[in-house]
Amino acid sequence: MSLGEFILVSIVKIVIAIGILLTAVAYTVWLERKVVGHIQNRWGPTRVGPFGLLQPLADGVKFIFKEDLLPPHVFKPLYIAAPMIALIFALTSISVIPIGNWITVFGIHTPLEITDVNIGLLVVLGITSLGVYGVALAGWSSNSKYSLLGGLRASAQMVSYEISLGLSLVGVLILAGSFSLRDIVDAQGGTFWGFIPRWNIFQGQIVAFFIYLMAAYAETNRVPFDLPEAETELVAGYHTEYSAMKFAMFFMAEYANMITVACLATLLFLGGWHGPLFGPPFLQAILPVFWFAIKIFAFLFLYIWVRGTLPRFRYDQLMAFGWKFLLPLAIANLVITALIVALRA
Amino acid sequence: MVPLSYYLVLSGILFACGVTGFLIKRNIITIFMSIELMLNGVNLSFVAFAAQWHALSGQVFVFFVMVVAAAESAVGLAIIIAVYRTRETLNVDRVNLLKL
Amino acid sequence: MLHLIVFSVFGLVCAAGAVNLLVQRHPINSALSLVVVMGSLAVEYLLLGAEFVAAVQVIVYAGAIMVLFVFVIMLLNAGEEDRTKGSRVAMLFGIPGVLIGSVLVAWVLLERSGTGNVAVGALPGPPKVIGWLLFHDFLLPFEVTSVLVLIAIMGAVVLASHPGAVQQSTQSDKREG
Amino acid sequence: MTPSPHLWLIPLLPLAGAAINGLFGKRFSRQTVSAVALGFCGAAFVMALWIAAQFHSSLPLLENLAPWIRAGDFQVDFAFYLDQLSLVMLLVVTGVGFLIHIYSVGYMWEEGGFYRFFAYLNLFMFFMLTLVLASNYLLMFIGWEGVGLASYLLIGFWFTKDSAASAGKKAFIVNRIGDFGFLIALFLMIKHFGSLNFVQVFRIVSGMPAEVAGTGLLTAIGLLLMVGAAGKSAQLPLYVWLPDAMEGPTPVSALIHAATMVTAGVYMVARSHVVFDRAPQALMVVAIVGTLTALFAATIGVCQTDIKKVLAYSTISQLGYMFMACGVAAYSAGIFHLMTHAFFKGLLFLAAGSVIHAVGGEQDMRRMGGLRHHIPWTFWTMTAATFAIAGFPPFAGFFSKDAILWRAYASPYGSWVYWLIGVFTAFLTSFYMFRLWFLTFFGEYRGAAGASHSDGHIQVVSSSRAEAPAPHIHESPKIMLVPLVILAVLSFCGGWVGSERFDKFLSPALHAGVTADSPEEAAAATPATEPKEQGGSETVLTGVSVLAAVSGLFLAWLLYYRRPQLPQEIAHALGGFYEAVVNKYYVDEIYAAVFVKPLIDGSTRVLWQGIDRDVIDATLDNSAEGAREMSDAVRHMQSGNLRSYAAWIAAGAAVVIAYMIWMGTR
Repeated sequence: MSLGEFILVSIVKIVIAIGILLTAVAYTVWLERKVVGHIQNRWGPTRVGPFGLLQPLADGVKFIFKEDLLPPHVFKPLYIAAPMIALIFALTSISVIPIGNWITVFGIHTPLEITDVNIGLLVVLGITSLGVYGVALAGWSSNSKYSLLGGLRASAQMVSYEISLGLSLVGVLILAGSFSLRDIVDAQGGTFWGFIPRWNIFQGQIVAFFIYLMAAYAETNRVPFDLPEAETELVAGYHTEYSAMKFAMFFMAEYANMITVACLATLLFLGGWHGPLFGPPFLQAILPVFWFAIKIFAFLFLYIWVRGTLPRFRYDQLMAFGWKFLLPLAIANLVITALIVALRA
Repeated sequence: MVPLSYYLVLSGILFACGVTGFLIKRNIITIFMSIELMLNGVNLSFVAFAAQWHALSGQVFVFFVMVVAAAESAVGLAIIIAVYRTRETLNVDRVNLLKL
Repeated sequence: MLHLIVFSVFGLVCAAGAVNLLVQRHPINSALSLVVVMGSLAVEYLLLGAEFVAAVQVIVYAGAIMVLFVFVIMLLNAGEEDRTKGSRVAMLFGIPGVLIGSVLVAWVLLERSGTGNVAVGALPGPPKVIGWLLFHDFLLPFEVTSVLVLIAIMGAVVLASHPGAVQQSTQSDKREG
Repeated sequence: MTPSPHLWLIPLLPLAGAAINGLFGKRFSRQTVSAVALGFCGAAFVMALWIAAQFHSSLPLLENLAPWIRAGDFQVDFAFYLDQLSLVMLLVVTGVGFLIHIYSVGYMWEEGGFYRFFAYLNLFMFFMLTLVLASNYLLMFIGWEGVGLASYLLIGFWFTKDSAASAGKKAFIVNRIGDFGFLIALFLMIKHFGSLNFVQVFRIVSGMPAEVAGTGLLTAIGLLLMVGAAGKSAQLPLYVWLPDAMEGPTPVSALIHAATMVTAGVYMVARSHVVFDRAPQALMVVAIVGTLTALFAATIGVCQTDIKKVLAYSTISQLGYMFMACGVAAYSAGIFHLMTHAFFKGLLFLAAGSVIHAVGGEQDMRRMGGLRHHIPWTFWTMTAATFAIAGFPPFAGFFSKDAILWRAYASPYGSWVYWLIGVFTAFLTSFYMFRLWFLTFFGEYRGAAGASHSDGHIQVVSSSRAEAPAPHIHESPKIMLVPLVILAVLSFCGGWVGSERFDKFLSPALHAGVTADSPEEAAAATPATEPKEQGGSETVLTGVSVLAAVSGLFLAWLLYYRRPQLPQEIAHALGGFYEAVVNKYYVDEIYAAVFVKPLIDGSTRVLWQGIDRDVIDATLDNSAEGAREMSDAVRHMQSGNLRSYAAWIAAGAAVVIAYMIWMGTR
C-alpha cells in the first residue's frame, strides 16, 4: 500500500461515503415525512414517484432553482459562511465512522471506513462541538431579533447537552478501554449465554444509552428540544432569514447530524456491525454492513417516531432538564460503571 | 523533521500578537481574546518542549493551562457582562471611573 | 518533508489568524480568526504527536471557550470598535518596539535555543498514558483545578445574574435587549 | 543581763509623732497636736538621757536591726551605732529640740497649719536622729537627705509667700549640690573599701599610710566629704542658702539653722576623722575654708539690719570656727563649741523670735529700740546669750571659743595665722552682737509709732529715754519664756564642763575608740594631737581673746549708744566698700550670673530649640512630608485608564523576559 495507492483508495472511499450519506439524508427526509404523515393519520408524499420516493429529488431541484435573496441588513460574510460551516462540520464526522469489517475489493484489503484514528470518538465529539458555530453565527448575522434569540437558544442548548453527551459515552469507553471506534465495536462481539449479544446496551449501559438518546435529540435540535426553530414562537428560529439553497444546507446539515448521531449510537451501544452471520461466504461479507444499516434505520425510525408524538419543551424546562437531571445522571452512571469495572478487574 | 526553534518562533509570534492585541485593542472582549491567544502560544511551546525532551508532563501541563483559561474566561465574561450592564459600553477607555 | 510542509502551512494559517485578530475592527471577526488559530494549533499538536491534547484543544478551547466568547459578543451586540484617538506615544513606541522585540526574540530562538529538531509524532501522547499521568503524578493539581473550576462557575453565576429581582424591575426596561 | 539599749526606739518616736500629726492632725485640736508632738519628742529626750545614764560606760554600742541591701559582698544594714561622739550629738539634738518644740507651741499658736508644722518638726527630728545614730554612711546619708527635705518643708512652711517657697527651693538645691560631693565620696568608699560601715571602713583606712603628697584616695574622699559638709553646714562656697532660709518661722531657724542640721557637717567630719587624719592636705583645706568662712560671714554680719539675718551670718561664722577646729585636728574642741553654740545660738534665735513676736512681726532693727523695759525676760536671756557668744569668761562661749583658738595656735596642724584671723573674727562677733543688743534694747522705740522716714540708713533720735509709748508691745507668753530661761542657764554654765574634761570624754570615740581591737596600733598611727604643753602662752592667748571681746563691746557701745550718728559718718567714709558689704558682696548675683543664667539659657536655646525642635521634630516632620510628596508623585499612575495598566504590565514582563534572555545568553 504505497502512498499513491493509499490516496486513491481514500478518495474512492470518501466519494462513496459522501454519496451514501447524502442519499441517506434525502431519504431520511422522505422517511420522516411519510412516518409523521402516517402518525398524523395522513399519507405523506405519494405523488412524485411510487410512494413519493422521488419527493426528496423534487425538493432538491426546488431548492436549487429558488431565488437565493440576500437581505441588505445582514452581516454579509458570516451570513453566507454560517450554513457552509454547519454543513461542513455535519459531513466531516462521517470520516471516522467504521461501517463494517475488513473486505477485499479488487485485491485491496481495506477496512470499511475512511480512516481509523485511535481517538476517533474525541474527533467526533470535537466536530459536533464545532457545529455550534454554524447555528450561532447564523442566528447573529441575520440581524433580526427572532434569529438572534433562536441562535442564542440553539447554541446554549447544544453547549449544555454536549457535556452530558460526552459523559454518557465515557461509560462505554471504560468498558471498551479505547477511543478508537473500531476497538469499541470489536469489544462488543460475542454473546452472553448463547443468545444475548454482548452489546454495550446489554452490558449495563442501558442508562447511558437513555442519556445518550436525550442528549442526541438536544444536540440535533430535534423535536422534544427543537425550540430554536419552533415555528409558533420564533417564526423559524436561526434560519428565519435564509432562503433556497442556504436553507437547504441547514436542512441537510441537520439531517446529516441526525445520521451521524445514529451511527454513533449503533457503534457504541448496539454493537455496530455485529449480528448473527449465516449463509454463504459472500453473504457473510455483506451481512455486517446489512446489520449496521438495519440498526441505523431503527434508530432513525425512533427519532421520527418521537418527533411525531412528543410535545415541545419550554426553554427553562429544557435547560433545567439538561443541567439538573441529565448531567447528574450521566455522572452517576459513569461512577457506577467505573466501580463495576474496577471490582471486576 | 522540523527543528524545535520553528515551533518556538511560531509560539513567539502568537505571544507577540497576543501582547500587541492586549495593548492596542479598545474593546474589552478583544483584549480578553488576545489573552487567550497568549495562552495558546504558551501551550504550543509547552507541547514543543515536551516533544523535544520526551516528557509527557509538558502535555499534562497544557491541560491545566486550559482549565485555568476556561475558568478565567468564564469569570471574565461574566464580569464583562456586569460592566456592560452598568457602563453601557465595552470601550476600555470609557471604563475608567471607580464610581458609577 | 511532509511534516515540514504541513507545519509551515498550518503555521502560516495560525500566524495569519493571530494578525487578523489584531487587524479586524469587529470583535466577531477577531473571535472567528481566533477559532481558526486554535484549529491550526490543534493540527500542530497532532504533528507533535499530542493527539489527546489536540482533541481537547478542539473540544475545550475551540468548542467551548470560543463559543462563550461568540455568545457574549452576540449577547452584548458589541458594535465596531470606534476609533478613539490612539495615543501617539503608543504608536511611536508601540509598533517599532514590537517589531524590534519580535526580531530579537526570533533571533535568539533561531540562533541559540539548541538544535534539537522534532520528528512527526515524536512523543505519542495517547489518552491512556496521559490519563495515567494525570491521575497519578498530577492528582493534586487535578483536584485543585477542579476546585478552581467550581469557584469559577459560582463566580460567573453570581456576576452574570441580574442584580436582585427588585432592582431588576426598575432598570429592566432601559437595559433589556 | 544588761537590758538592750533599744537604740532604734529613739528615731522611731519622733517618726510616730510625725505620722500621727501628719495623718490625723487635721482633725485634732491644737492642744492635742502639740501634746502629741511634745510627748513623742520628750520621750525621745528621756530615752536618750536613760541610755546616757545606763550605758555611758559600755560604749560603743552596735545594734543591727535588719538587713537592707545585699548586693554580692557589699552589704548595708539598718544598724545604729552609739559612741561618745554620737551620744553628745544625741543629747544636744534631743535636748535643744525638745526645748524648741515647747517654744514653738507658743510661737505658732495663732498661725495656720499648726499640725503641719509640728509634723514637719517631728519628721526633722526623726531624720536628724537617724543621721546621728547611723552606723554606716548610707544610713547617715538617708538622714542627711531627710534633714535637707525637712528643712525645705519648714523653710517653705508659709508656701503662699513666694519668697519663702523660692528660699526653700534654694536651700534644697544648694544642699543637693553638697550632697553630690558626699555621694561621690560614698561611691569611692564602696569601690575601694567594699563597705560603708564605719567599723570596716575605719579599720581599712587606719591600715593605710598617711598620704602626705596631697594626692590619693583618702585626700579625694576627704575633700569630697568636705564638699558635702560645706553644702549642709553652709560653708563658704555653698552658704548662700542659709541667710535666705530666714524666711521660715523663727523656731525653725533656731532648731535647724542654728542647733542641729547645720552642725551635721561638723559631726560628719568629726566622725570620719580617721580619713582626715591620714589626709593632711584635706584637713588643711577644711581649716582654711572654716577660717575664711568665719571672717567673711562676720564682715557681712556687721552691716545687716534685719535681726534674723545678723544671727544667720553669725551662725555661719561660728560654724566656720568649728570647721577651723576640725581642720586643726582638734575635733573635740569643735564638738564642744558645737554644743555650746547650740545652746546660745538657739537661745539667740528664740529670743529674736520673741522680740519679733513682741513688736508684731517687725524684723528690722532700725525700727526697734528701747525694748528692755517692755520685754525684760527676753532682754535678760538675750543678754546672757550675747555675752556667751561674744566669749566673756564665765559664759559657755568663752571656754569653747578659747579652746578652739588655743588649738588653732598650738596644734601641729594649726598656725598663728589661723589664731590671728580667729581673734579678729571674735572681735567682729562681739561687735555685731552688741550692736544688735544696743539697737534692739537701748535708745528709744523707733517702731511703727515713731515717724521713721529712714531710707535704709540708721536715723536715731537722740533723746535717750523718750518713752515713745508703744502700747501694743507685750512680753511673750510663759510657754515661750521657759525654754529661753533654760537655754540661758545652759549657755551660762554650759562651758564649765571645760574643754579638757570634754576632750577626755570624747577621746575614745575620736582617737583610738573606733579601732577597738588594736588601740596601741591606732594610737601610734594618729599623730599626737595633744597641744604642746606650754601653760604660759595659753593664758596669754586667752587674755588676748577676752580683750578682743571687751573691745568689741566698747566699740558697739560707742557707736550705737553714745553717739548714734557716728555709724552714719563711717558709712559715708567707707562709701563703696560699705555698699558692697551691705549687699553681701553681691555673691547671690554672681552665682545667678555665673551658674543659673547660662544653665537656663543653654537649655532653652541649645537643648530645646536647637536639638529637640530643629533635629528630632524636624526629622520626623520631614520624613512624613517626604512620604507624602513621593506618594503624590506615584499617585498619577493610578489613572483608571486600563490600557495604561496593561502597558505597564507588558513593560514589566518585557523587562523580565529581557533579563532572562540576557542571563540565558550570558
